Amino acid sequence: MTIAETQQQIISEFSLFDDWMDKYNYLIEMGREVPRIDERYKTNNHLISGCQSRVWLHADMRDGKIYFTADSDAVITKGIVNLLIRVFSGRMPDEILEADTDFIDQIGLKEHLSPTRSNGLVSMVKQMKLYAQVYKLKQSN
Amino acid sequence: MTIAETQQQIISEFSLFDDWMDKYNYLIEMGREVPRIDERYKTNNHLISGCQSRVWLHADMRDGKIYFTADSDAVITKGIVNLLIRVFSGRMPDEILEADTDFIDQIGLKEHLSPTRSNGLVSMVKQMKLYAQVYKLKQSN
Amino acid sequence: MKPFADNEIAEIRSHFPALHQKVYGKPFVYLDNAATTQKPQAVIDRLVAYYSLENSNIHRGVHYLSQQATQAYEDARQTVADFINASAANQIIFTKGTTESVNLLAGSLRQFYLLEGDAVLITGMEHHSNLVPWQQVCKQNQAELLVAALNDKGETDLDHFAELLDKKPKLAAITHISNALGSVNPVKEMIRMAHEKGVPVLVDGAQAVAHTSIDVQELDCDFFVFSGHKMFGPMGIGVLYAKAFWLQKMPPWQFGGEMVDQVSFEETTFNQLPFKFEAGTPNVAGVLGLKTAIDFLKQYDMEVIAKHENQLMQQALEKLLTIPGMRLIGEAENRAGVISFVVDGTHPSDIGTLVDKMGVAVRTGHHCAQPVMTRFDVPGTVRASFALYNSLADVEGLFQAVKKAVMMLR
Amino acid sequence: MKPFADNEIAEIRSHFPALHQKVYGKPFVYLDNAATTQKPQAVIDRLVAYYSLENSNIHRGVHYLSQQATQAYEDARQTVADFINASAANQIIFTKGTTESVNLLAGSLRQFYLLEGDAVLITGMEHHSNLVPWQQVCKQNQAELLVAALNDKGETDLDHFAELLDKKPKLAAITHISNALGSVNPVKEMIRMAHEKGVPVLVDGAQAVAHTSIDVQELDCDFFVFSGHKMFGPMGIGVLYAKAFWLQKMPPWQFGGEMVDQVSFEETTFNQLPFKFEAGTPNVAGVLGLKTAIDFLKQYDMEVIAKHENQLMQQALEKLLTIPGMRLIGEAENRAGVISFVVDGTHPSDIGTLVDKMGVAVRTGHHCAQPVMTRFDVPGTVRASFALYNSLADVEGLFQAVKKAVMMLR
Ligand SMILES: Cc1ncc(COP(=O)(O)O)c(C=O)c1O
Ligand SMILES: Cc1ncc(COP(=O)(O)O)c(C=O)c1O
Repeated sequence: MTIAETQQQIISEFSLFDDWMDKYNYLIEMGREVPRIDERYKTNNHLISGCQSRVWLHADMRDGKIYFTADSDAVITKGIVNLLIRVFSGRMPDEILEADTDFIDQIGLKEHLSPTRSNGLVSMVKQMKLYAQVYKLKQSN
Repeated sequence: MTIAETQQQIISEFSLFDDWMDKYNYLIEMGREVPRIDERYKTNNHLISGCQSRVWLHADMRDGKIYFTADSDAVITKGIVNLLIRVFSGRMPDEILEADTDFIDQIGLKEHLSPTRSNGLVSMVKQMKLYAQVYKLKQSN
Repeated sequence: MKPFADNEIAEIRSHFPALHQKVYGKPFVYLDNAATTQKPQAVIDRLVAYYSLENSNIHRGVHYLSQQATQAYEDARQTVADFINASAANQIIFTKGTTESVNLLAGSLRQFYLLEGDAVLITGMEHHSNLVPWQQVCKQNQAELLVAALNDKGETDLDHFAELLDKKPKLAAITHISNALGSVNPVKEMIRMAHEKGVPVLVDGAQAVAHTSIDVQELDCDFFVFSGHKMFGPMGIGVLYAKAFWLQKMPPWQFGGEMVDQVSFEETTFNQLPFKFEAGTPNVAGVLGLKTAIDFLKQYDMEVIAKHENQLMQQALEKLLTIPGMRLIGEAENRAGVISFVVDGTHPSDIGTLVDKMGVAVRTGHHCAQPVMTRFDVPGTVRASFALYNSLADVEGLFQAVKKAVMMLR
Repeated sequence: MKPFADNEIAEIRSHFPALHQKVYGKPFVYLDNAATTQKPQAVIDRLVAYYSLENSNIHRGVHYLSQQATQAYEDARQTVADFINASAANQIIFTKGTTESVNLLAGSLRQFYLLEGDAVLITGMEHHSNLVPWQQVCKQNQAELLVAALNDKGETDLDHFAELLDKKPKLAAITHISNALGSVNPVKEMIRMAHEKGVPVLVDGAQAVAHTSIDVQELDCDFFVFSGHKMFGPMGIGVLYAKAFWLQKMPPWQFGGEMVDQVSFEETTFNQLPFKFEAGTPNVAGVLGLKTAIDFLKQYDMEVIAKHENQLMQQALEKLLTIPGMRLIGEAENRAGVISFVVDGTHPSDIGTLVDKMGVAVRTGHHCAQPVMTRFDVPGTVRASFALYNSLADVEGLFQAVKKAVMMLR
């Protein structure tokens, strides 16, 4: 599945819910899911600052693709973290660089990705793009 | 005439004017009148600060009475200065200490004696009272 | 003294347009009053009247609007002085808020009073705004920051406070009411203790002014600071009160505008009090709005307000404590305005997010008091904070929302 | 480009409720715009809407109102950035006004940049707010204040300015437009001259923003400051723009609230830009009002506004100069917004008092620029200052009132 297809899939999953409770219950469920980040990466080095809740992000390159793992101490944040990982992990750098996060908006969670919300998610997306940039440079060397 | 009588006289003089122009013309006229202050007292020592216009005040004690002379560089301010001198000069310290300046209010010039107007007149009245206080103390010694 | 009756609360609420809206289609429950309070219609109307017909720059203007605005501005200063029972209006300095008031004080004292080898004493429950300015002054001037510890209830340890006073700090800066814990410091007693050792005291009244009546002369504090926006006034306006002795000694901190007397390129002499400390065009509208807020507040008895709020807090506590895993952060004997809590197995920000969806506005996070969070070893708390217009329905709304959120999260 | 037609002026005036009142029963002629401008209805309405339904503390709040207010606040920052063509919104720091902006800059630069033996260069026409802060920093840090002289027309002597630049000041702080003389400094040229010598430049734009369009990138100024209340916005809000390079280097000046990242009693790390410089609860209402003022202003073409105002000034000058003894203070080739004058044999304050009685609001005094008064050897001036809503009728009202006042006084 391409990034766009995965995003579309998420959108249709969320379209099943007609009230906020079901949506958040689903989000919370996803927040409880693996893949968690390897505990040894839950250090300040991998911490993305965001003062309400904390997000840790780790990236690995295998066969030209970038694999992300992440965690958060807040479960709703983590639900969104996992959505982002589902979309962006296992992709090639260029795919990641070209993708946007409009699907978050379309499933009605826009406020969580607002630069004014200090939950670290905006920084996480930035960080994922940065990783993609760096790995891309590495490849071309 | 007592202070009260002089004030009453000023009030009736002003009651003749039914528009502001006549009143201010009269004030300006008075602003041109002597008694001016002796030039040698127009120094920073006798200056009452007030940043829009400046007021100089000098006091003398003779036969138990205080005589004020004053000047201002603005003619309207000086008109009011002269009214104040007419009321307060040649009085005994106690008379000055007891008197108020409500007549300024009654002739419709209250704003000029507002603490928020930086023309030095409020400070001038304070200074006149201070002189009265000081001379009174001197007498009782 | 009885708390407000239901119809009285309804009357009070009718003055606050913001309370009558729906959020996500649900009745709006506003319990973020420690962050900022809503504004009564009278305050809004005052701003409208000012900007529609009275707007002018003040002082030194001879024209009509300028005179009127100057008069209104200085009248408001008197109202503020009366409100905290300052002995003279020129002891009231208008700032943009508590934070600026503290920074003004720190910025002035560092020039002549807080010097190398000196110390400043604070408590462990200070808001960053009454902590970081002192910490930074101490750092810049090689002075020491002393911190009176909190006990497990979130009260200042008075023995420790006394011990630190023996180190002869040059200033004690203490909050009246903690915005993170709700603890009420025994400020009068603490001021007495400090004065016995010759230590002047700044009281941070940001959380106090809407909940308790203030008498700076009775407290005998040397400095008192607060914000208009936390007591039903507009944003962008605050107050620094100081004893005359201090204001006379203190050099100005900001420069420009009407705070000068004579200016040449070589030298500047400064204006008299209070203008010496008010640089630049003042926020006239803010000051007039603050006066209106005080006039509004004065219609009610502060003791009744306090009773009412305490009753609500009591009711909220009783209900919330029925939720399994509920843990209060801050259990001072004497508290006001604020309930702070965490629920085991949940993150405060998750609770905040979910109760918001149910129309309940609480604050989550460290409440600008990170050392308090460190002290109680929590990543943050959920904080519900009360004002005179809150009702039992708000308490019920809070309880139901938190209960549901916790259910969803566990 | 033609100036506004009469019907356009009528349309513009219809937005400003304050202009439609009577003062002493006479039509109100407001010519004190350099002190503060009147507010369009849209700005007043914005404040009402905010305080009625949107009021909240911002940043870090997860509840609905707080999110909305935060968003609106940050949108306004972008609007301001666009207004002066800053390359990024985080180069816009909100302050309470020009004076605080300059003090922030001075308070930050004095910590690491303006040190013993350094110099700061200003011009002879600076407002106290862009003079006294630098004078005091120089005094505190044993640096030197250099002053570029004014010629008899009230223009900066550019040769002298160049000479002083050779002394390698660490900063040049120059006003764009003089509030006392109306002189427009050739800021772009002066910035170029300064940069050639490696001297960064602060432009005081307080009098510029309502009269001319600003492009900080084209000017290439390092710092730019202005006040909301002088450009149809609310009081208590202002802006400091700086190049990113400087903002990154500059330490914060006020402490507390959201300007921190991590706080312990031992140490504090600071938040990212622009928050590092915004201590305490921001004046959200003020910021939103400023945005609305900018949106209002953007409906018009700045060049048309300038043409209109210049035409009015020209007409006023022609009329006023027919009054015997009329003496202009400030006759720069390039001027904007302001006419300053004295009339031989009269005192400015007397003229101000009398024209006020005729419903005409002008300012008299030293206009917070005492050195300018000293330079031209006058106790003060009468100043008429213009805004886009002034009309030919205002000019006529001014002329008739001054003529009558002078008649009465002589
Ligand atoms: C040129 C100039 N600079 C600075 C200021 C100070 O602005 P504010 O009083 O809004 O801080 C003014 C306004 O009086 C001004 O005209
Ligand atoms: C106890 C306390 N002190 C200081 C402040 C700072 O007030 P402001 O943000 O209005 O400057 C606050 C408000 O957050 C507070 O609660």
